[in-house]
Amino acid sequence: MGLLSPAIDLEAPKKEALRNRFGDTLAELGATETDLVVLDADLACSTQTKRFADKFPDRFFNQGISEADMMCTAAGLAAVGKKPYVSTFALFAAGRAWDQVRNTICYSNLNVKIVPTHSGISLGEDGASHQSIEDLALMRTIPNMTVIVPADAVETDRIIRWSLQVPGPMYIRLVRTNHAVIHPDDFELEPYKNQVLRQGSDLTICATGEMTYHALLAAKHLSERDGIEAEVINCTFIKPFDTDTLIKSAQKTGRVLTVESHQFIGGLGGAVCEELCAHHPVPVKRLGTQDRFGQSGKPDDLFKEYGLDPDSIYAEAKAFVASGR
Amino acid sequence: MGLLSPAIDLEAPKKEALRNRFGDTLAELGATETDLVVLDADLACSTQTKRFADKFPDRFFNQGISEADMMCTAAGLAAVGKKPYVSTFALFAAGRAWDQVRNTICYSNLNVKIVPTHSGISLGEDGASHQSIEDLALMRTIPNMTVIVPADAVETDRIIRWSLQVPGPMYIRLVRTNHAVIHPDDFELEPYKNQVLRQGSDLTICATGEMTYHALLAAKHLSERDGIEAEVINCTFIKPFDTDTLIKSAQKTGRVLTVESHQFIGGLGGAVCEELCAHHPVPVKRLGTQDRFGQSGKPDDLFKEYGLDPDSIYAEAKAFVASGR
Amino acid sequence: MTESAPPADLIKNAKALPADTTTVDVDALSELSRKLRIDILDMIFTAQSGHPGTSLSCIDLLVCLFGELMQHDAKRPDWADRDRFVLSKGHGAPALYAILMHHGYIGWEEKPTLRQVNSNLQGHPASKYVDGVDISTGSLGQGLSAAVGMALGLRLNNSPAHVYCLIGDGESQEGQIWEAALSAPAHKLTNLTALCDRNSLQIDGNTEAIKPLGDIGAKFEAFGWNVLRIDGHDFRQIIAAGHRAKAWSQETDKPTMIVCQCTKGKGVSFMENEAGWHGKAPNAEQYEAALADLQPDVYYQRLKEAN
Amino acid sequence: MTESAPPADLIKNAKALPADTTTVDVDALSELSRKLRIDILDMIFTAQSGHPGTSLSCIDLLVCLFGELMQHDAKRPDWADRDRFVLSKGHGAPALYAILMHHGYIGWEEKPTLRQVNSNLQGHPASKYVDGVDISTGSLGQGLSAAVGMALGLRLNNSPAHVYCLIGDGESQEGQIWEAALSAPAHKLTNLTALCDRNSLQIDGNTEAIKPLGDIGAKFEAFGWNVLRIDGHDFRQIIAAGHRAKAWSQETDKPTMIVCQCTKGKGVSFMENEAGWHGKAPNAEQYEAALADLQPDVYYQRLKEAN
Ligand SMILES: Cc1ncc(C[n+]2csc(CCOP(=O)(O)OP(=O)(O)O)c2C)c(N)n1
Ligand SMILES: Cc1ncc(C[n+]2csc(CCOP(=O)(O)OP(=O)(O)O)c2C)c(N)n1
Ligand SMILES: [Mg+2]
Ligand SMILES: [Mg+2]
Repeated sequence: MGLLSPAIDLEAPKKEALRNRFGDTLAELGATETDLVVLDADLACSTQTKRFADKFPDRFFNQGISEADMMCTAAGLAAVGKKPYVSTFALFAAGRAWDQVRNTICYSNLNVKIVPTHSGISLGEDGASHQSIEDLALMRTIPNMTVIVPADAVETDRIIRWSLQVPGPMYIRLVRTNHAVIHPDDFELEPYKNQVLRQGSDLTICATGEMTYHALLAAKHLSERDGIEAEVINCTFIKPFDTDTLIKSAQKTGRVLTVESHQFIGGLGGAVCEELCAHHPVPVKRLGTQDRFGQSGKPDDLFKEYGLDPDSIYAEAKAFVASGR
Repeated sequence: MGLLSPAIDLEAPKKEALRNRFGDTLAELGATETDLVVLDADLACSTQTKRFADKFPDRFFNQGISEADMMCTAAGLAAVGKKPYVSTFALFAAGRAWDQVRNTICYSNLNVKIVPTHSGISLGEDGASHQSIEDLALMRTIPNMTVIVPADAVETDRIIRWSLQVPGPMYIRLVRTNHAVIHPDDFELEPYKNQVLRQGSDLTICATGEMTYHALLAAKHLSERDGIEAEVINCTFIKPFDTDTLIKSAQKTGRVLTVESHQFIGGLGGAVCEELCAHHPVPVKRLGTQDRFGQSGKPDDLFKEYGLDPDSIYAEAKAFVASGR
Repeated sequence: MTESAPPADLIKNAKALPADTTTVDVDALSELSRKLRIDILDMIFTAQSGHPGTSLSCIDLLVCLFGELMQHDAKRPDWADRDRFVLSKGHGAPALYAILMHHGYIGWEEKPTLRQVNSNLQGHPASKYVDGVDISTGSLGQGLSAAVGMALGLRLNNSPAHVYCLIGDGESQEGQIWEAALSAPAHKLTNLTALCDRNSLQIDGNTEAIKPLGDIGAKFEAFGWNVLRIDGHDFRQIIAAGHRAKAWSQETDKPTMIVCQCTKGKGVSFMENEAGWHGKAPNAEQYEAALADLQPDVYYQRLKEAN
Repeated sequence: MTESAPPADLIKNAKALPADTTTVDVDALSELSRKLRIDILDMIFTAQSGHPGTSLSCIDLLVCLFGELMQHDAKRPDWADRDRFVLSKGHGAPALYAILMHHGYIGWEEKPTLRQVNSNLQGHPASKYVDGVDISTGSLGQGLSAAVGMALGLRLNNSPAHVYCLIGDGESQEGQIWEAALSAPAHKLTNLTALCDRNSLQIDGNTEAIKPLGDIGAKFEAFGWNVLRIDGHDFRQIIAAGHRAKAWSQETDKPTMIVCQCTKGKGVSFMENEAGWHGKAPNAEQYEAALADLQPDVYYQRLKEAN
């Protein structure tokens, strides 16, 4: 078993939508886990909770366009022993219903799993009003909340299965796009451990979600073109953050580049800086939306526009190493 | 004109509630600024917007217990040229209405000033459900948002007056308590500049809001008892953060202690770590609620319980310096 | 404690209430309410903090719920089929703690700890601290949705348990109440009874002066609920409405809302209908005056017995 | 384009509509609507992304608002006393852009840029990019509150301007709609007219199957609004209702809601009443079929003229 798929061709990887796998895994788990219930807010066809709904209509609740209500309804279901999974777009889960997630779910420490899809700018054409670039910051700061970002469909599957066994609130952030599968089929999740997917000594790239694949590709180019060896950490566990893996890497490389489809304030970059300053301060460059809202566009166009495509990451990493910081 | 009141007796300072001054200043400004309108959500007696309401009932809108509606109503008022100031408890402003603040106010970049009172744990007896310990993280991550935390009643007054002249959304965080006045009566605000209230070379204490006074007292004791000289920065401007002042101080002292009545994730501590890692990485210790919800209690009891009283800050600072990090 | 008939127009659905509540021992309930009112004041006075108005407003409802209407057992807080209660207007915590103490969920020794550091008696009910509190509340508007979730879950579990939820009238200005109000009938919940403490006051004054709610019952009717309207201080009506609500829900496949006309501060003359007593603790003098209103002899008698 | 009389029971307040809309040039409006429907499809087809169903559902309303009911002037977007329009259901952006292009707020050359990087024609209307959009929308449920704020502000300014706000029916499941619904009558707003696109569909299907809204008008009535019910594709009714709403609000000191019975996907046979066409762009074949429905001769004629 490896962490990175040995079969992967980074230049032309196999692709799969995380949300499709999410829907399939839920639908599979529903057969044996009879306490599993699923809620959505009129986005079941987008989030793919529909795949569960079609098989288990009695255990699926479409709460309509009422995200606040949905979160508290999930809390009530959890309070009587059910295991609710809640989905909608990330902005409406983390943002529209923030107080409900905080006060009713997290403060009561209820077993509600929030699995929003369509996070970050790769949501694409719907534009800024729908692109959640703040949810990691929003969820990370709430006590009792666990925050997780799978990097591909395989990891999504493992995270969902594992989460069903772990009581308490979790926020599991998915994206809309068909996205590179980087993990092998036999990937085994090590909970609370962020995976070093590539070894390197010149800089550490901490990436999360979709950005992990972009970082891997950038790292490949750095090595091939410039002989720069980047260590790439797939930051699945944002909270609690896997301090050890980060610090070991930072001790080796002396600098960290963070990459997230999220504001460069308060999310992965924030977590990394907090950890480093607490344990081993080194220079950090944070890539993300630089205090700008998202906008409409095709995901790949947006990645370029916001400097989150593999080429931009490559260029930033190269400049960072060259700066000697 | 100095920054710190020369008359101040740090052991027994004069006290004044920030929210009272807020209400008075608004009521005063209302006379000349006829576009000034004020909104509240059934907490006018607590937030002291009542002082404005009593003088200008036509320009005061009590939206009832409907924070989401209140925020968007304010946005609408701003869109037709009014200058709305919106108040309620911080948790309900930043948390309950997060999506409204984000999508309707900040995305439209509207001139709405959000001035919540009762932030942090000094809200006291109402307990965790009312104590906003995440609002700095929530507001800091939104593009277009300016985040400000006055340290006392005098600074509150200056900030409110200044904010009226500056278009765009702002979040100005106040507290419930009667709190030490540290600034002189003739204090002049330098916008976007965090004030070095005490010079020192052994460590930098970045404090914000109520915690600035606690930090000053701790610094006094560090000096008197242990000969440790702490530089104290009053972090009024959380976003945009005053990078220069922080970096200059960190270059001098080599270590930073952050103190906030807020989660130790994503707030002031987060901002400081992000800035330092970007410009001058040094060890940081972050004081705040250590991933714990607040609880009921008298403010002073809670400060002790959560390690945010002057004595705890003193002890943490001393240990930090002693650790040699 | 008024036992006179409520104004006729109040009980629009009076005919829907069963006539026979003759077995109800109104005197005993009334006496219990009076004692619990004193407990409420004791707690708030000791803490010098808390919400007397709302607690006095709803205590008669809680006495009937926990004493007559709900199936529950303090010795088995984990009993899967116990009826559930959600205090959506969480600032009524002192009333909830008083009834939970009476029923043995909370020890009397905890009474003086309300709102103190590290007490179980948080300013607003917190599930991690108190048995009988399944969902933490305090941020208004969220409890009714949680109650809907409980009712959905219990129905999935084929449990006979019934869910009760008490909301405030001011609280009904929160949009989420109307999300839940649409949701409960959508799910055809028959195991959910909501109560609204219609005391016509919120913090800043009269609800009708701030953001008028008018006929709240009509609003719930328009959202698809059965609605009963009662005097929230008349024990016979409360109990009859509670029974009738369950039956009516069964008959109609709809949840039922009981709009309870209440008096904020009920029982303490100078607190009644005074918005100023929403979130203020009495000082020593006011506390004595309040006890006088509530017949201090009983109070001192009980104190004596306790020692 | 149906011009037949609407079902009698639909217009509960039909008598409240003025009879005389004889001056309305229904043919011209109808023709404009048809052109704008084509523009909507052009934009969405070019972008291969966007929301056809809702745009086709409400374009007749926008044609009447911008063409007949509202006082506005594209040359003076900063005119303080212009009437305001808030598209609370922001995913109807293509319809809004179509009418704004027609009235000169947006240049035709921008038409192909919908939803492309760095376009002004964002997926949801964004105030920083487009004149005539005063408030960005897209997150459902927020626009009505913003419209209330505008109306309050304009009243303070003694402006004669009137505020119109269009919400979706599914959108009305958001609690904030009901917060605003309580708020507008509380403020006795007479310079606010809301419209609800009652097409009975939301994303996942029929509103009545997901979270039933039933008689939305009755809900707004219970919340204190005047309510008119019309056929949202009948130009005479729309315009009459718009005029009547303003007058009725003046008479009653209440805001008025016009519930518009609409057909999602209206005008394109295979999109009508199909939830599947909520947020999907037609492929080339479907696009041609849609144009055929909308009389392509007109379309190609205009294309020719443009060159
Ligand atoms: C979301 C939210 N906003 C504001 C508050 C502050 N608050 C506490 S009680 C209250 C008034 C409640 O009035 P009502 O629901 O009528 O209850 P009553 O006290 O009259 O029983 C308010 C505004 C809160 N707790 N939660
Ligand atoms: C707060 C929020 N939740 C969810 C969505 C996703 N969404 C966009 S349109 C839509 C359905 C809207 O239905 P309706 O209001 O009936 O409008 P229609 O398309 O039928 O005109 C949903 C759920 C959103 N934009 N905002
Ligand atoms: Mg009340
Ligand atoms: Mg619809």
